Amino acid sequence: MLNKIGWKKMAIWLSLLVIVLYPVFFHSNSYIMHIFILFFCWAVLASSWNLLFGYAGIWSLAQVGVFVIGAYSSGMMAKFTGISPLICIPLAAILTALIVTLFVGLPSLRLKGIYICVFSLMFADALPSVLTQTRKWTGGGRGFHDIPPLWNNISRVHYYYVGFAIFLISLFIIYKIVNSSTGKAFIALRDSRDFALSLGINEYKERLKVFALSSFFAGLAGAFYGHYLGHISPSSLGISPFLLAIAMMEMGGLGRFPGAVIGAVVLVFGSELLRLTGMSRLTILGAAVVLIMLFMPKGLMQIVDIIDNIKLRKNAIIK
Amino acid sequence: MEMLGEAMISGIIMGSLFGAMAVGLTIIYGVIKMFNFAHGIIAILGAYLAWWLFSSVHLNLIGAIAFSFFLMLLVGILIFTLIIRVLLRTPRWPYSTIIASIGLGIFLQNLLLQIFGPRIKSMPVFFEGNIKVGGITIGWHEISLILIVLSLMLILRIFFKKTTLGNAMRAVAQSPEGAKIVGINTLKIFSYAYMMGIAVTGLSGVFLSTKCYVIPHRGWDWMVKGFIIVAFGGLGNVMGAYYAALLLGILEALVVTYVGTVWVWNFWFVSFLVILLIRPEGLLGGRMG
Amino acid sequence: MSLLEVHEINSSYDNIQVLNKISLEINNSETVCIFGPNGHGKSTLLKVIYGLHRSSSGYIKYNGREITNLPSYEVIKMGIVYIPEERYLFPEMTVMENLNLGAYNLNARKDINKNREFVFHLFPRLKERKNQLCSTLSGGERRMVAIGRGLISSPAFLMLDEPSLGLAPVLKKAVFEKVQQIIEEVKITVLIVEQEIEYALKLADRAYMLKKGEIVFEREKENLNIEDIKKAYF
Amino acid sequence: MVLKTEGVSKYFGDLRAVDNVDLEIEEGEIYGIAGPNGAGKTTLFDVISGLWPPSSGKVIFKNDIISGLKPYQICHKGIARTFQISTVFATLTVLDNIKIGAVFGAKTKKLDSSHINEIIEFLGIQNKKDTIAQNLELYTIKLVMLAAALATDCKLLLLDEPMAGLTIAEIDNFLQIIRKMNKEWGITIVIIEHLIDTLIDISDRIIILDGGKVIYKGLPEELTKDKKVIEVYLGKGEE
Repeated sequence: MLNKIGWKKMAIWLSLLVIVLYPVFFHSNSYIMHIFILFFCWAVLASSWNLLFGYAGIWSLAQVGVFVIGAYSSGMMAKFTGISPLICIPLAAILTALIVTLFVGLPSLRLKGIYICVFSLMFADALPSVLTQTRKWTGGGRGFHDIPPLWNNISRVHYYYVGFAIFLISLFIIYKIVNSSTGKAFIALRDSRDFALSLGINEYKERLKVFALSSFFAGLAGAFYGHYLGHISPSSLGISPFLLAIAMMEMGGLGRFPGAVIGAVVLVFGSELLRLTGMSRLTILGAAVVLIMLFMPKGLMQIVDIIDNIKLRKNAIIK
Repeated sequence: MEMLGEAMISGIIMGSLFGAMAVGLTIIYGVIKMFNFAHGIIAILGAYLAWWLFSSVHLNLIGAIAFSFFLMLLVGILIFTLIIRVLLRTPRWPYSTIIASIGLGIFLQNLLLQIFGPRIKSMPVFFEGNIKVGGITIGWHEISLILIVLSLMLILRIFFKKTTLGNAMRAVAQSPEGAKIVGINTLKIFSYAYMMGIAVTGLSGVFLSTKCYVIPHRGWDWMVKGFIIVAFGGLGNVMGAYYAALLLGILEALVVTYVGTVWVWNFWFVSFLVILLIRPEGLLGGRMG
Repeated sequence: MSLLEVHEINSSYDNIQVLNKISLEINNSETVCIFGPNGHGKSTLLKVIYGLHRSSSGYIKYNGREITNLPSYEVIKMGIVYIPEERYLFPEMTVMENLNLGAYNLNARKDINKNREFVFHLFPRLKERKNQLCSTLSGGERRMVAIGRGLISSPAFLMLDEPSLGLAPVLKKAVFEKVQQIIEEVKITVLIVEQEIEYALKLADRAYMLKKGEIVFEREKENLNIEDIKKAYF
Repeated sequence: MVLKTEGVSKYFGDLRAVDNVDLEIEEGEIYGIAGPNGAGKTTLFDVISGLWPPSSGKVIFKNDIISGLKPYQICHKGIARTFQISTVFATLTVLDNIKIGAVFGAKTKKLDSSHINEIIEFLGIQNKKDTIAQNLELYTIKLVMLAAALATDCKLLLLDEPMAGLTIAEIDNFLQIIRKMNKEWGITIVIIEHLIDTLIDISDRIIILDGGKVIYKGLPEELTKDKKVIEVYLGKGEE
């Protein structure tokens, strides 16, 4: 019976069960719950980046910028118009996708890989100065404060479940994209570009589609993040979140589906641990990114492959 | 008129300095075809090493710079052997070298921060005093910087044209297959080019630190500037990077003087867009000629 | 003892097995030709000998020393030189710089002046154009540079891959005359892959026919007959 | 006439890879192309299928000018091609490989699984459907490439050395498949093949390219008697 369900499905259901039940049993420990909520945001961000970078091979480095744009636009929308954040969040995600696709996607998608890197990095680099110059509305360098909560008198448990819902929906859709014809088209383009083109794949259109979708999810996570914390500042555009996200994507396994989520688990909880021990997080993270690339180029998903292989061999022996 | 003159001079100075930095980037790209995302931090590292040798070890100025150059060669070979060489063997090296060099850059940045602290470091000027030419004041130090970078470029030019190793590097850049056929060990040439690129970059960092403040996180801005210069001059084109840097340096100084400092970053952004849309192969063509 | 011994070499590109248990021997001061239809493994064989492409099994010995899968910068030191069919010149370098790079390996460096003189004697045209960039040369001139660059590497054993490919008929003739001249004046061992069968037969002491990655036959000059070769082609 | 090229040329720098080629391919025929290495055969295919735009000249497919269109647009018009090196999508299954052609290549954009099954049965790869392509042997790889091309609902199929590397028995099978596609499915076929005897065997008409130029155009039977062709393959010799 156990064998039939498969260990991967078991693991997924088990972890979902833990997440669902955690607040029920450990209601009092809101610190861990806080970290869980951060994990939901980061996992969506890293997964959306992985969709773009790992699957579609679009080397954009602006994804954290996209996340922050999502946070600012939803926060500003809710604060200035008074519309319920529950409506602002998806609206902001759509707006973010539009802005980013227009300013980064359209110009850069015709470029070659390395140019996209530099171009998107410049875009992200330009954001803090944009915020400074629009200080009147965005709060400039001091950040944007008093972002309305999702609803009045909301508790952390509620945020926890809303975050979890966003996490589930986003990942489900990303999973669907990866396994849809669009996802296959990117694998096809990666495996053999000329053949893929001559079989009728419109590369530009597919890339634009993925660009918009991945910006949407990054924006969505960002918007929720802003409302949860109640404030957002340009420091989120700094090197530390950027590195954290890139490390998640890489540690889980570039271009592997739940990889970025696994990377997010390890790094969100790991970096909290590092924060507690007071060690220099960035030095260790920077070194970790290099070391993973060298010694575990396929990321933690490699462990999944190894277990699969062992299972296969075992089955072969039994037969 | 004097304003224009001073803007031109300051443009040439900054152009020379950033030119020297971009040259390191373009050598590495030209030969290995990989982008070094840790580039800015490498320049900062060079500056910090020279500063440390000068102010803590108390070497004299020339000694500190020379010794830091030597140390940067070591850093280059270390990074190449431990990281780049391993990654180049994997089929996805264009991906993995980007991510690994970002990681390396952040590692080095924070290492510097922990060792030397967050205070701004800068090297002393080489020569005190200044002269007045037609109403424009130029410091001797600035003149010496322009001349030093110019002679560095000449030395590099002679190296690439006249020496066996320089020719081998150009050969690998232009046709790796052809290079293998004439018996060049391409991996070895990669390592030399990387070492050289890193050392020149470190040197440029030392020069930069005599003109502007150096703190570790500035490296990322420097790197992006370096990329734009390299894209302008043609990927892998050494002299092209120098000329492009002079041109962009002068234009930047004009923007600062006549439009305003706030617009500088937008100016670089637009320049980059323009060059990408008009001539993606750069103004002077891409191959290491 | 033979100078070069190729023993049951297998090699493949992607999934396609290109060489299937190839064995051949080349003696000192011999000129050997390999014929065969396009895409049947001739160039691959030369690349495998030169260490530019891996063989999956079998061995290659040169002067009794095993050189299987040795990188080309090691192979060239022993005096084996390969002149490829795709020219692989350095386009943004001058003719002179291209030629000088032929002497990159240390063994060739000491003879560079002598060899360069010989190349200029063979191709006076190159001397006229020595300061011109290779990207500005005509097809025939590029072929001269490729051959010249190979000769400056001081070959004891020269592998030529279709030296006449893509040249106009007059130039083809000229190239073969030059190859003949090289063989006579330098007295080296030559392995040549060629489509121009009649020209090649005039040079060859012996020939192999390679089809579908296998040696179909091996003949001495006396027994070589153009009709047999035609039959193998069509 | 289904496909016509008018003075098509493709230059790379000063190399004339394809030089002023005129072709007229009739509906329903098998059209053979041969020539030595570097004659420009594959480049000609690249130009027709849109991977490279021609430097000059026109490509006309069923009265529409298609030169200058993007590869996917040309594919949607009904031209499919295969490649010389075995370029399947190595990490996808056989079925997914074929689906790529069906989803993106066919104009309708609707996945017609009965059509896919038909192709799979026709090529006899039913039991390989779920195999990852990189684990296949060469012959099946070639069939998968063919299947993906067929799934685009093509009217004209360009085959670039489809039989390179196959054994004699496999070549015989493959030739039968080509004939059947041509007769029963009504697909016009242009085929590049090195082995002259095989090409003569399968083609209705043949052209020979050398140095980018057409040096022979005509019936297969007369090919081996043509002086120029013999020269190209065996050299001119000295007069």
